[in-house]
Amino acid sequence: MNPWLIAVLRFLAALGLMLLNGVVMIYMLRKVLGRLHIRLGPMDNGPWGMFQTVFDVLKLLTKEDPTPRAADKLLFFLAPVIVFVPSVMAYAVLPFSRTWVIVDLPYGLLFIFAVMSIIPLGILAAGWASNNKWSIIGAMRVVGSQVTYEVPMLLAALPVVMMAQSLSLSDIVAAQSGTFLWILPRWFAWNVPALVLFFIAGLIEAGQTPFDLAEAESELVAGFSTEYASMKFGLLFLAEFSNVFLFSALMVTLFFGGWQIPWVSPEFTQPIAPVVFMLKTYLGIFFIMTIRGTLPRLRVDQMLATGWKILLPAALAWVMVTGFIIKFGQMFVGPR
Amino acid sequence: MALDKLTGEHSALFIRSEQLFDVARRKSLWYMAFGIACCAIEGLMHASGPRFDFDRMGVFFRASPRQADVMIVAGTVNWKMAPTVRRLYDEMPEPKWVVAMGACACTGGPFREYPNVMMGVDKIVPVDVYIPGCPPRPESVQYGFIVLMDKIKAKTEERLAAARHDGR
Amino acid sequence: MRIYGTGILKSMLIAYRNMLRKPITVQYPQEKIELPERARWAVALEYDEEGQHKCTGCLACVRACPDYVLDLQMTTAEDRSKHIDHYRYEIGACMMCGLCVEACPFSAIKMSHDYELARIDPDTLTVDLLTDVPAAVPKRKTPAVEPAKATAEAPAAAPATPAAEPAEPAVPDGGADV
Amino acid sequence: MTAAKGVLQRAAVAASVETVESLGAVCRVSAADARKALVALRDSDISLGFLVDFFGIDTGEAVDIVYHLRSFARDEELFVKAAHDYGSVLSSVWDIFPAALMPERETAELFGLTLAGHPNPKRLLTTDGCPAYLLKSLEVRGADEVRNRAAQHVDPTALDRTVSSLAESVAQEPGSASGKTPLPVAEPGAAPLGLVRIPSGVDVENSEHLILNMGPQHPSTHGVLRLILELDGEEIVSGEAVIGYLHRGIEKLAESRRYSAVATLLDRADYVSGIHSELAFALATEKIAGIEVPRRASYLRCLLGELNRIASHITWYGPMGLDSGAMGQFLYTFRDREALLDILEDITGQRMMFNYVRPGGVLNDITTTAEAKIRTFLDDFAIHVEENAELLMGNEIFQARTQGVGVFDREQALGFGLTGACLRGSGVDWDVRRDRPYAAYAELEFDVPVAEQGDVYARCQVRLEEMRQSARMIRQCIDGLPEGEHTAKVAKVLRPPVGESYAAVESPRGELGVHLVADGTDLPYRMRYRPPALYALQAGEAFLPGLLIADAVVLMGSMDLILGEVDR
Repeated sequence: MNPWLIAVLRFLAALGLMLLNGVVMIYMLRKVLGRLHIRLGPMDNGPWGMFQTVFDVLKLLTKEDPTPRAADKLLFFLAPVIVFVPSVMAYAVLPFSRTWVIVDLPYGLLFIFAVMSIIPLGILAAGWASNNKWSIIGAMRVVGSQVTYEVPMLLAALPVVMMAQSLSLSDIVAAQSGTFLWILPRWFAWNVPALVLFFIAGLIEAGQTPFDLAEAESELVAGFSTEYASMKFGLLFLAEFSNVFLFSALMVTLFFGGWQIPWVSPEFTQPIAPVVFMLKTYLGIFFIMTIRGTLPRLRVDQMLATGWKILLPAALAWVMVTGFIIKFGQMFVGPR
Repeated sequence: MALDKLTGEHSALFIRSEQLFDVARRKSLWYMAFGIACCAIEGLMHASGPRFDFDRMGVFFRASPRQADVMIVAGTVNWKMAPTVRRLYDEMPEPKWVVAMGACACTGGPFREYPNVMMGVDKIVPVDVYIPGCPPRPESVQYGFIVLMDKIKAKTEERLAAARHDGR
Repeated sequence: MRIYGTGILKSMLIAYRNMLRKPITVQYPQEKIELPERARWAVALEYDEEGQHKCTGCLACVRACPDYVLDLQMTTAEDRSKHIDHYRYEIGACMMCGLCVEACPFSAIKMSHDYELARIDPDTLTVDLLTDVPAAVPKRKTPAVEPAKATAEAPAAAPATPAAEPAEPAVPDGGADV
Repeated sequence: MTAAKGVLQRAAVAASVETVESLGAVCRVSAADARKALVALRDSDISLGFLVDFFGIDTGEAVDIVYHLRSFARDEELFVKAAHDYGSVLSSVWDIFPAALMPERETAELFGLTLAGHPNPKRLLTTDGCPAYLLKSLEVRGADEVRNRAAQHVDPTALDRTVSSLAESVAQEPGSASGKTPLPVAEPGAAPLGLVRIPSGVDVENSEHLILNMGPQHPSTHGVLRLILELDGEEIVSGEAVIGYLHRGIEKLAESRRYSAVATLLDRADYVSGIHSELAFALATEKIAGIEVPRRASYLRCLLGELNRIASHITWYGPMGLDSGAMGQFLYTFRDREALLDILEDITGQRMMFNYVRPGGVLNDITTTAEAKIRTFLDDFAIHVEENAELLMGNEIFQARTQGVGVFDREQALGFGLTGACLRGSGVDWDVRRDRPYAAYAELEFDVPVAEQGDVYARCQVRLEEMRQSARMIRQCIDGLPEGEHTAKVAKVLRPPVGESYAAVESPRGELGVHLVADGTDLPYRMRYRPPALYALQAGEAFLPGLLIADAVVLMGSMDLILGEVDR
């Protein structure tokens, strides 16, 4: 088959997956928040309000799309694209099963980090191009938080890489098969400090409560997306949810054994692997959403302090500790 | 032109898609979180609170006017407020609707004797649905939204009927 | 000494506990909350057993209304019988305070439980409670005359029909000064 | 009273001091001497150092400016009145009593006076070109005008022009052509009460910083408050609160409504705790008219007041969570509020605008269904309030957001005229319910919570504890409800004799006072509504510099502003 055709098909697969995910997740968010807040969430449109987000997207497609007079027209148009595309690209390396990977890069983890670091650029562009004070403040907060979370997040993922001895996400998943201590699944989640650090840094990355400073509704109206209407706003909104999905999927891949079911042989799991992977990811998303519905938000200086004063030193220290543990482990039990 | 026949203003495709979008517009009315006075508590806070839960009907709040479809004018508008209301209305993208909630927004209500108060918000923005009451119950507001949905549907149907007629 | 983060975990636990509770949502168009007896919504006419309105045109409600919401125009014939030309109620400005009902000596009006008042046409913000009907005769003064009177007049006590006629700007009247 | 006379004599101020029935000691000074008299009264041993309220009364010959002073130490009150000619100069006393900052601006514009010596003498409530609304010579719209709605014509294009000039309106001068008067305190260090800056507003034109307009449409301003912030990064250099977007003339309209109908206006002034404003007006009227209220009515007033207090604190507590980002808190508290509103609707007939407390008693007796509902509510609420306390107050993130933010110490709180939970959060033990008992509070048992820190968290603690105490009082009221009438015999059209009175209640936001002047007719001559939230707002405004945007949101949230009450 034509390699170009395959590339296009792969891209479309990633795009379709992301759009579908976004729509499902927004519905899920409204439903989860509804139940969390002792109400029902969408009910009237479709069975249990299932078509609610479909209607929302359709409506956004037909809305007028005004560009503010003072805006930077080109950047204003480009910014949602800059935010949206990296999200699609990152889907390419997620291992849904042993074979269901759009592109199995040997350095997949690095690729995801590299791609995700483009997103704040798009948000900065959105904020600056809008020429709105709320937008620019929100955008600056995102850029500030990027420097805060990126290094700790990478460092928190490093112990996993050290344990798996690979940067490829498929290899990391494979390294988590089987059990240890006879009963526990061999997940890297047992490296609890790394998990916690990764989780906190990931919350900042995905812009979720308590670190949702970029579009802190009660402070900045709608943050960087204040001036965006219609489907441009829809893209920003979808990209945000896609980030949450990516973060949750990454967490599942790195710490919770990816598509594998504990105590079940990978060969046996293979046919339903994507389903398992999605289930695990959505469980993570559910948890993030409940946090979003409950916790207050930190102040911007407190967030920066969390990043620089706690996450970064702790992550550095834990990389060293993990290194020692692995080295000593190899000394006593031999190489795995 | 053949293409025009297929996708133009009077084509079946256009009418069908327009009907679909009309449903979408009706089912997803995002309102702007813009409370002015007492009515804001009933119409915005309680209506989206746990008991009445506006989210059920696909009515959801956005803080930015750019992302809103409906402006609920919930309270007395005076001369100081009027330019802001007008400006927020102008900032909303089409198609947009205005719901005048409560006696104050409808006619000036209990304060209409005071010269600083506007006698109804329809003096500055076109109002689609009036909800009397002081303040109206959250259900009254939800009923108002149902009325608004019917109005949107009727408008679209009228327009499409005209298009069908012209196409023939 | 508290470990940092226990408060956050507790918050989450409370949230999950609430998640398990039954939602208190009332799905409005399908199910409705029953209003208490005293609930005050739009003003409506009270009718007697024969379906006759009880308004005598005493203007007590018009004077009691702090907002000039009620407007009653009537003509008095030579035999001092009153004829109500129109009894207008500007529902769009009413704050449902109930002062008019408190003031009415003949309980001719009541605060109804009708709260579904949304409307599209601004002209319907003023509704006619009564148009062109003879005023009821005060019951407490002349109880004997009342039945004869009721049979004599046409059953014209038309209930409020908002769309019946486009209300013009209300005509000022002198009787409404507070 | 004689002490005040002595003080004024020593200060060489010509003053007459007399006792007015149902009001108290009134001291009359000339407009020129007012400043001197106030300084003397504040600094003397009777230490009338707390400005309760500042307002004007149009007597028909001149504008009486009333300074309502209180001494917490000696538990005394004094009304200082100074007659000002129409259109004359009102010299500011904000450096003596910082609490006068906003009331002075408001009084000056509504009575057509020129403000001198004020750091920010712009119009407060109305736009330029508005007449002096509170003057007796200005008529409100009559029946003909309001019934003919179509006749009021507004040209939307005129509004567009206003929109374009909206940005400049920030820097607009007051009605007087003279513009800003030189500041009495020039250097920033000399601001009273240890403020970072004098609250002179934001200099939009000459600022090199980012000017941010927060509101009137903003999710966290709880209505239509507008904050103009001068930002250095995210830090606030100076801030100004612009109000008046909800100014609808409640004080003016009260002068054209019968005593029984004023409650409908007051409900809408403080729209989340209508019972309290109704009660304050009813108490003031009863004081003048000398009406004795039956005991059952007093208990019902307390009961409804406390139910309403919880409902009001809930509308503060939930949005407080929302301001700090905790969405769930908002909805959990509203579950309780729904139950409360059901009870209130059952008793009074409406969910928010009760029109229930009337001079002489209350409108209706309690219903049996309401009683049952109250008992269920109290059981539920006992669980929910603890959950809420843990969910938000026990949360480390919320603590980090609120502790040490927006600190007022004792002196500052008193100086800005704070009352209620804001004052008690700063360590001043003062509660109108306990110290000036009204209704049946003398017979009820309750604690007044006080916190010392004076920060946002302390105010939250105080309000949370107040909710628990309210629940306690409701139980007492419902268990010990005395038999009897629910209202005294009052004439249908009440005509109180000529007189003046002041009645204060402890509303959820603080001391809510109604200063009523009656002239023997069926309409009040002047009704002054002391808005506790206005005083809280100006304190919040003065403490904005140095905070971050997020802090400003939390600080303003903690003051529990209800803009209907601030703007009236």
